[in-house]
Amino acid sequence: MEIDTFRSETRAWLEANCPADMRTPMGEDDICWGGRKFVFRSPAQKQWLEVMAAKGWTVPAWPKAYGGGGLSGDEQKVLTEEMQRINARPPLQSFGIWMLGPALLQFGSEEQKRHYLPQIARGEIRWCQGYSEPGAGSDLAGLQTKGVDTGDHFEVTGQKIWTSYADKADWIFCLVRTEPDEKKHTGISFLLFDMDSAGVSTKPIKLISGASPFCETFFDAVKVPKDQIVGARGQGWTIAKYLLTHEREMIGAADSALFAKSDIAADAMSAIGLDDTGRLDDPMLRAELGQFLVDEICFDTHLDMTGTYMRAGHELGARSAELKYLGTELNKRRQSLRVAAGGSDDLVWEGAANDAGQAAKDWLRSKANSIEGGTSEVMLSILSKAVLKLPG
Amino acid sequence: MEIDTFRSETRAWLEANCPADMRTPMGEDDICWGGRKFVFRSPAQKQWLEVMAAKGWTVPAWPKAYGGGGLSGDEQKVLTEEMQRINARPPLQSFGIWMLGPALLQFGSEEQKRHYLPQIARGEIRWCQGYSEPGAGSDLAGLQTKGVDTGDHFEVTGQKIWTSYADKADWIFCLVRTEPDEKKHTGISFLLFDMDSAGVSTKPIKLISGASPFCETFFDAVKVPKDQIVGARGQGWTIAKYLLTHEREMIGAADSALFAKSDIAADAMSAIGLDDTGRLDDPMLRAELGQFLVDEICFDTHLDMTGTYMRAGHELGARSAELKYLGTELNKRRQSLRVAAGGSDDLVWEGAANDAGQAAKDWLRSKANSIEGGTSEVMLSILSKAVLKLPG
Amino acid sequence: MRMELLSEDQQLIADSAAGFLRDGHGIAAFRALREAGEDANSAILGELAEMGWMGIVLPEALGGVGLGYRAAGLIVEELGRHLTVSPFVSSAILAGTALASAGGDMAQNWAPRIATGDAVVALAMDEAVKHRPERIATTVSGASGALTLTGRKTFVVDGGIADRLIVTAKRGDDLCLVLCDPQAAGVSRTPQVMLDHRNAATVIFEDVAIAEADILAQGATAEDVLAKTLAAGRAIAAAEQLGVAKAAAEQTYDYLRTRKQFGVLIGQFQSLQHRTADLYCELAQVSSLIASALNALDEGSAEVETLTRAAKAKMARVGRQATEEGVQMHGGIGMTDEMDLGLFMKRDRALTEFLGDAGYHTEWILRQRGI
Amino acid sequence: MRMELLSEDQQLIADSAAGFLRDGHGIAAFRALREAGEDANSAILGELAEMGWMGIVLPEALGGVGLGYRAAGLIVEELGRHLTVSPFVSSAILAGTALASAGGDMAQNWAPRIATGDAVVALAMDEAVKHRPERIATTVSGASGALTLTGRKTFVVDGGIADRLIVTAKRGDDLCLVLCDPQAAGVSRTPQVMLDHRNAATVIFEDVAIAEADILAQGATAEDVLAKTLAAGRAIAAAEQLGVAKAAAEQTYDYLRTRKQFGVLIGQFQSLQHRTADLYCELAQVSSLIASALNALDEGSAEVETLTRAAKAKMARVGRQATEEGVQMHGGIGMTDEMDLGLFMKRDRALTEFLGDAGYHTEWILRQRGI
Repeated sequence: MEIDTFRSETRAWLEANCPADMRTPMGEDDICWGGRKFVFRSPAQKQWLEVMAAKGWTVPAWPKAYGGGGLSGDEQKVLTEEMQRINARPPLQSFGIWMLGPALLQFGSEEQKRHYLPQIARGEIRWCQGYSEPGAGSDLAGLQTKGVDTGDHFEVTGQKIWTSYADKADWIFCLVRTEPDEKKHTGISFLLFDMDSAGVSTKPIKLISGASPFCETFFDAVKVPKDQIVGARGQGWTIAKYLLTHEREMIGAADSALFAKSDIAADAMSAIGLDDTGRLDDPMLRAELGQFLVDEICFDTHLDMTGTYMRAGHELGARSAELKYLGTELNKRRQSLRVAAGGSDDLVWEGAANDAGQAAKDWLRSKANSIEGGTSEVMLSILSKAVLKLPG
Repeated sequence: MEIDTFRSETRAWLEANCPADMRTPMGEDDICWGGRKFVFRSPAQKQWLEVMAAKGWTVPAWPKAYGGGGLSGDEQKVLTEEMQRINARPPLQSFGIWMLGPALLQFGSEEQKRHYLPQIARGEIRWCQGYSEPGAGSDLAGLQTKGVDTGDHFEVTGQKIWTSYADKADWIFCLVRTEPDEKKHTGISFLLFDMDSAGVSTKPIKLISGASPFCETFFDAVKVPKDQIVGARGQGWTIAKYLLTHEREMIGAADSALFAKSDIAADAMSAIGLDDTGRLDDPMLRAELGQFLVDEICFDTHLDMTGTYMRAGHELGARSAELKYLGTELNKRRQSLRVAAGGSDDLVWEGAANDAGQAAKDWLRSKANSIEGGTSEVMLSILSKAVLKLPG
Repeated sequence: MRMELLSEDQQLIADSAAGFLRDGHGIAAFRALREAGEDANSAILGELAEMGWMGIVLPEALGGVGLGYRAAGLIVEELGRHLTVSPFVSSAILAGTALASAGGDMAQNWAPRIATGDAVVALAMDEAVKHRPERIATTVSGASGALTLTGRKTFVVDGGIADRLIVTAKRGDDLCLVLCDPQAAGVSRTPQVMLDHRNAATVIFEDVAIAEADILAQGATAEDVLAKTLAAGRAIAAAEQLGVAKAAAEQTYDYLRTRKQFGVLIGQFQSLQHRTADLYCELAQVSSLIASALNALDEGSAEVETLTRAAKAKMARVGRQATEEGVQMHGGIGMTDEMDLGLFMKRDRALTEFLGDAGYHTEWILRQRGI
Repeated sequence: MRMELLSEDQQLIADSAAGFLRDGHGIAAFRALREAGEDANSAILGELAEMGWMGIVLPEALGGVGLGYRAAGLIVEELGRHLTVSPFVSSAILAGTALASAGGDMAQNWAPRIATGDAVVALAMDEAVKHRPERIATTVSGASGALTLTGRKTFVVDGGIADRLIVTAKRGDDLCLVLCDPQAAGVSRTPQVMLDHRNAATVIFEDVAIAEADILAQGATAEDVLAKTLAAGRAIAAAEQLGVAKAAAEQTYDYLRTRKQFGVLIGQFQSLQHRTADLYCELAQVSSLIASALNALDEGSAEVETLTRAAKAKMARVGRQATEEGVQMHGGIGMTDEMDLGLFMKRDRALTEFLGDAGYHTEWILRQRGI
């Protein structure tokens, strides 16, 4: 069978090309985000990105013409499995891969695809996403940032919020109201521009976890050449909706880059110990953990089956909201259980013994899971209307 | 202190007058509902009703002029405690006591009070409540049953549903649309009439528990004399709302007549047994039971504190919805835990060994708790608007 | 709802099951049986056998069609949806799996009769009010040639109509699976009607004479056979409960789309929308879990125990959610016997208890994780 | 919200506490302390003492005002609402209760100093990551006249700033409460900043020389004193957590009334209305439970243990609900450090762990019921 050949070749290639340092567990600081400002943590990290990018395996599903690997669904699964087998780290992670890429593949011109996609694949340009605005929140279609048509370019003025790593990104893909006379949903365009453009500034937002992964981003008469629009004028909402679906799948899928998926059962046992019957010496916590474990097994099988479904060429559509909802609510429970198991040790902030309070920080961070990328409430409303066809 | 005198006198009187047979645990069939059709289960039951009614203690809070005991809040509490002390059964229970009485006391004419209240207090007339209609459900104000003004009486035509024990009641208090030209809420009147009137018929509704405590009730041109209206024409909605508050307090308060408050912990232990550490040999069920017990303790203190608050002369108002919601949701959990503890024994329907499947029947019955007297959803909506002042 | 890719064969089975049951074996039929006080529905057995369903998991060598557990799951989900009364789970799945796994003469004798519907075989394992199949007080004792079976079994589903019982017992420290004729001297059974209008029996064995040949399996083999049998039964029971829950949910979705209250469709109320959507998500993910458990049985995967138990545990919670939300969202009418919701709620309750509830299986998973 | 009838004295205390804390000791003050890296807020102690709060539960004979636990609960609820940092719970309540219950010379020496704010005394009892005060590895050993204290205590709230520590230890099989000077030779303490920006210390005792006179109570007396102390601490901690939860809930109600999304006020969304109303009901009933627990302490009722533990257990769940719903309903803005919700969430978390979480106390109630 061809797929077996692919597997053995992949295994051999990974064996030969994945540096030993790239086969160890990865902390949040070890993620390779790429981009003009990125500083590699080690030569191995740089080398791993380069060899994978050369094979197109930073984006294995994308066509080869755009810097991708051109792999089939089954081949992608094999690649994932073989990488997991040797604990190979992902060579590159980025919003370009997760979001802009899919949007360009679907809506971009051939020229745009050939220009932007390979830059993403090679980790040369780091992208951020300019969607939410202060005062809009979940109501994306109500956005106010305007792009005034001045002939050869749009002049963009306004403010975005929750722009992930805007202070570290090179370019932004951004929703801008370019057709002021159109209705809410049809007046928005999808623009791309350089964060080094004149008139762009960013300000990090401090979160309750102490971290600042998000920014407020300000645009003051930023000039955006007209060929940097994706799709047609006024098509921005359509593209954004398509992209939100991708984002939801990604957040729901909850890969290790987003959620610290520690072994809570083992953590609890080492922190709390067992009683005379060999059970965790905290019966109520144990019961809560039991319910969580069953739900985790359940969600994992669902995710797995959904992956197979999508690799067979099906679209999830509105049902991506289902994964987003289930996955993020589950992760909130995971992180709550983790700090409960850690007890007073995990209350210490920046402690030496508790990995600088990482569990508490992950717990606080997790509260945003059911807000970012569409709140749980928005997901449930989508499902009730688009899937269950309940009346508006 | 005067209250101590009252206590000792009450204790002595109860000791002398409460028959021994009326000091034993009471099953559902042992309730004394009174009324023209009621058949006493024993001479003791009849005697107990008569002596208590003579003292006005079937309705201790009502004024003596209307057949009540005229007791103060503190005295009522003492009477309750002294009755509980000797396990004395309630001498009489009825919708007349719980609902019509409070409505008449608030809205009735002096003549009506002197006529109807003593009949209720002595258990001579059993009342039922005609509120809900098919197609209206929670939307009481949308009711259709009409009362046409024909000069000296109203001619009532329409259909009610969920009329508790309509087939056993003597009279009905009933919401009827008498002012067809008024708005939804202001066209309704509160009428009283005899269930033996020409044109009244009832049909029991079979529930999933197998029991039929409710009826559909049909009115075909029933003649109701005009002096059998409580309050003014069109005031029915105001009276109904007042009464619903009383009903909610009653259902929330969950006295033993409504909810079988068995000792689930003891039941579970005898059905399942203990493990080597002395814990219930079913850790997950035990954990659920633990959460329930904490919530039960909590609700009991809240109910107790609310009782003190009301006896001090405060009105609960919309907050009766809080008791109704918490009390009924708690009872649903109680009954679910009870059947879970009973395991396969409690699956047997009409079994000899399991009290004719009583646990399963109570469990099924409890599902109606959060529907009858206003659904949990309606309660939460009331609270969000009337108490939290959230926007409409 | 289903995220799973079904094979053509599987899709065919699912469709034909839905069609067959809709036409004449639906909830109306269940109500008719109940009115008639008939809890065996013996008429259906021949039809199920004819379609090959009673031999669905049996290999051809034992008279079956060998289509496996995933296919059986598709059938039983429809049985659940239509509340169809039949000995499918007890005889075709539990006894079928036990006989096929044990092999030998007994399997040769009885499995083909199960497949043809000529015999119903039931599993007698529970002894207490909660499912604890590992705790067995029933014994096989005496010298070879003079063996007797003694004990008491409860909640023997279809035990009242079975031609043979597979009884779990201890012979010294060894587990035994004994094939026992309920007509034999010393056996007394008390059939009982359950709240879901199914038949289950309490069976007492008093010094019942058995032969060595009646012992289907013993010791480690018996442990394996029983584990396989229970795993299969649990995944299949979960699939049946899924059918019940889906039917309850679909009636509720429909009600929300059509019922008016306060002048609007109740499906317009956002709090009901969100709760319904949550239920939908839970049903979707438990569908995947149950399918994975059944696939694991067919593949003989190492994950069989974990997945079948997780499926049974999770389905108990989702089934309760589906039926409780159904009744609550229907309001008073949902409490009446006239509506199907109460029937779903009762069936759901019985299926939760059958072969272990959420707590029992969650406990196992906790133990497996070493805590 | 409160269904309880307060006495005139109690209402006076509640009002004056709210006023005092609003004016200069509110959340702005907390943020300023945090910016300054100051976790002791030593400035407030004198003010609290002056108002009589540090001696609120101490009898007049010990320099207190003897207003009791219900009054203390009204104060601490306001401390919770305003996130005020102070040694009120550790010193006035825990140490105050321990000293007053134990009586004797130590109480005469130290209780008045607690009341005047001249000394802070903290309780050192936890040894593991979860609160299990009954499991003590710390020992008092040696012959009378040459006694030493050895062990390790964690999560000693205000342990870093305390002038004395009341340490739980075992002397043979006897429980001992030892009053120990943290400056003594052999004591080393590591103060730590917690996620709620409170001070807690890990304290190690290595052969610390103590006198018989340092033993506040021993044996059955010590058991009684500790039980009383913990019961009081739990009810008071629950009352503080109630204040935190109410503040979070009130900010959320306000947000729902004023924030627009999709062109409407978000408080118009029914699913948020229902969840908010549920939260309101939970806060209302847990208020009654906490008040009952505090009243029971004042009355010396037999229900003290049950009510204080139930209050701590229930409040942990309601507190979590209030802060989580607050963040979720605020959306992204609720996750920012600029808003108070994150501060409430962190404080709520720490209070849940302090003196035993919901699981620990629920377990006790289960045991008490014999299961």
